[in-house]
Amino acid sequence: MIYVRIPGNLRYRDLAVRAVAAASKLVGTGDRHFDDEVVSAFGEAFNNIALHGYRDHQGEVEIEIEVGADWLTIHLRDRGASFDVSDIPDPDLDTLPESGLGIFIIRSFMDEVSYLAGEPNLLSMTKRYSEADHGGTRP
Amino acid sequence: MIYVRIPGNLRYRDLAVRAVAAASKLVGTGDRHFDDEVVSAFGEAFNNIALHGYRDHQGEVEIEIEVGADWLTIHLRDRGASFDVSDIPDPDLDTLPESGLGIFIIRSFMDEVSYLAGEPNLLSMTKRYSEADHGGTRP
Amino acid sequence: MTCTRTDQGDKTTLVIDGLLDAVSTADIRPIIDAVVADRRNLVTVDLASLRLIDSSGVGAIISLYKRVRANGGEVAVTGLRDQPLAIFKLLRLDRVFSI
Amino acid sequence: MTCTRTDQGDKTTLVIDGLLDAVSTADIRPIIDAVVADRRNLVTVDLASLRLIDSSGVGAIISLYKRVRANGGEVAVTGLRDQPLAIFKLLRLDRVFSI
Ligand SMILES: Nc1ncnc2c1ncn2[C@@H]1O[C@H](COP(=O)(O)OP(=O)(O)O)[C@@H](O)[C@H]1O
Ligand SMILES: Nc1ncnc2c1ncn2[C@@H]1O[C@H](COP(=O)(O)OP(=O)(O)O)[C@@H](O)[C@H]1O
Repeated sequence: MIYVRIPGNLRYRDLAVRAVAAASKLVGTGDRHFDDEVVSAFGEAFNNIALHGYRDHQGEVEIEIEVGADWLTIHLRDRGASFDVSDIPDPDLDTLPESGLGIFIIRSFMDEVSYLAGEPNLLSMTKRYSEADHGGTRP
Repeated sequence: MIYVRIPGNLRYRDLAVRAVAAASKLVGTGDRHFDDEVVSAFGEAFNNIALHGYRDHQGEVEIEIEVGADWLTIHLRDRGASFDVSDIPDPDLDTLPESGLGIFIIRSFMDEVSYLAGEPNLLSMTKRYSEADHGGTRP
Repeated sequence: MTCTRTDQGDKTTLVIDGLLDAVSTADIRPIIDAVVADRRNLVTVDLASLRLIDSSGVGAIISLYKRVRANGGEVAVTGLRDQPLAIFKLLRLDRVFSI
Repeated sequence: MTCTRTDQGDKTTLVIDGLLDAVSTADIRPIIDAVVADRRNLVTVDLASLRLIDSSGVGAIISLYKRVRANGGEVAVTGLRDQPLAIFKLLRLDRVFSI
């Protein structure tokens, strides 16, 4: 198990993203796309905590990563503002929205996403690798 | 404060080194040499825990990084075999030794190094940046 | 991230490299504002050296696109690969920009 | 890390790129053993694309050097920069290998 605790601040985004990228490589898929999608989803989740969750006060983010034989789960915990992830509709891509794309990226690139508001809030996301699937889910 | 906990296993070396490299950039010296030396020293310390400290049993490494305005301190905690860092002599470089270089690299590249055997063992190392110094200490 | 603007005749090229994320996107906003204010109408955004983009970076490029189009101009995006390409495809921007 | 061996006449070049650390050094040991066993006596180690080295990687290169020398040969290291250069300088290996 990999555990990282850092301030929930964009200054620490690069560190967190690099740790997640290295963790994703440990899954050992050898598939750049898998790693890219994990990193993309995580980056959006971290942005959201820094920009929305901790808009009004500072706090920490706890990142827990479980690396499986062909899957990876990331748990993000924060003590900022809560929201309801199921309230967030998918964007209408035809209107070329300039924001509101983060949750969509997370949902699209991860196989399972759950959110539990609380102290702390807990966002969990899992991505599974399957070579067969993968050809099909490539955007 | 940055806190990372991972298995004390070489598989996790890359993740740890990347986190430390990103933390070193947060010091904001803009000096690649500073970052290279921090990463070099940390890599040796992590190797030693994985290869010597946890030779006989598995365990975790806790990495705590404090980022200052012009300094960085890394604390490494492990629950493996202890040793006495002050017992380790500098290598005789003229004999071209093939091992026994790790502690020397740590001592050379960091400004302060201390080791406290215990449960956990604690290796602390600090590097300070000063532009004036720096020209002189460049190897 | 570095963003380099080059004007040649009617054409403007923005080369953006490195990491275009919630931190660095703030730095390209003034460059985008200037391109729009100067009414540059043939804009190419070269992302061949872009390593990583997030939704804020994409938002900035969409904003550039909409504003240049409102001036009667065109924006093309070139060189996309790896993670940035995956994001552009997911958001179906490959159909918008002649990639 | 990848290590590529090229033989040309008397000369052997090893190009090592990426990360030469306690993990990957194990992978170059057999290549080094083969170079020594084949009594290749003019060896160049090209480290221009090496990003990071640690003391185990340095140990492997010193071992290559000592064994080729014992066979009456020579080892040169080329292309060192950044972190690997800092390590080679610290360990005063810049005087050993004609860098
Ligand atoms: N971690 C979070 N804490 C609080 N609110 C959040 C969080 N993540 C997302 N939100 C809410 O969900 C909305 C949609 O998020 P997202 O799809 O990432 O787009 P954007 O961040 O561009 O608005 C945000 O505007 C915000 O109101
Ligand atoms: N974390 C550690 N736990 C236990 N012993 C250690 C640790 N670090 C170093 N040592 C001891 O100190 C010695 C010197 O370490 P070092 O200079 O890194 O060279 P090397 O690892 O090549 O032997 C090691 O051989 C080992 O006996």
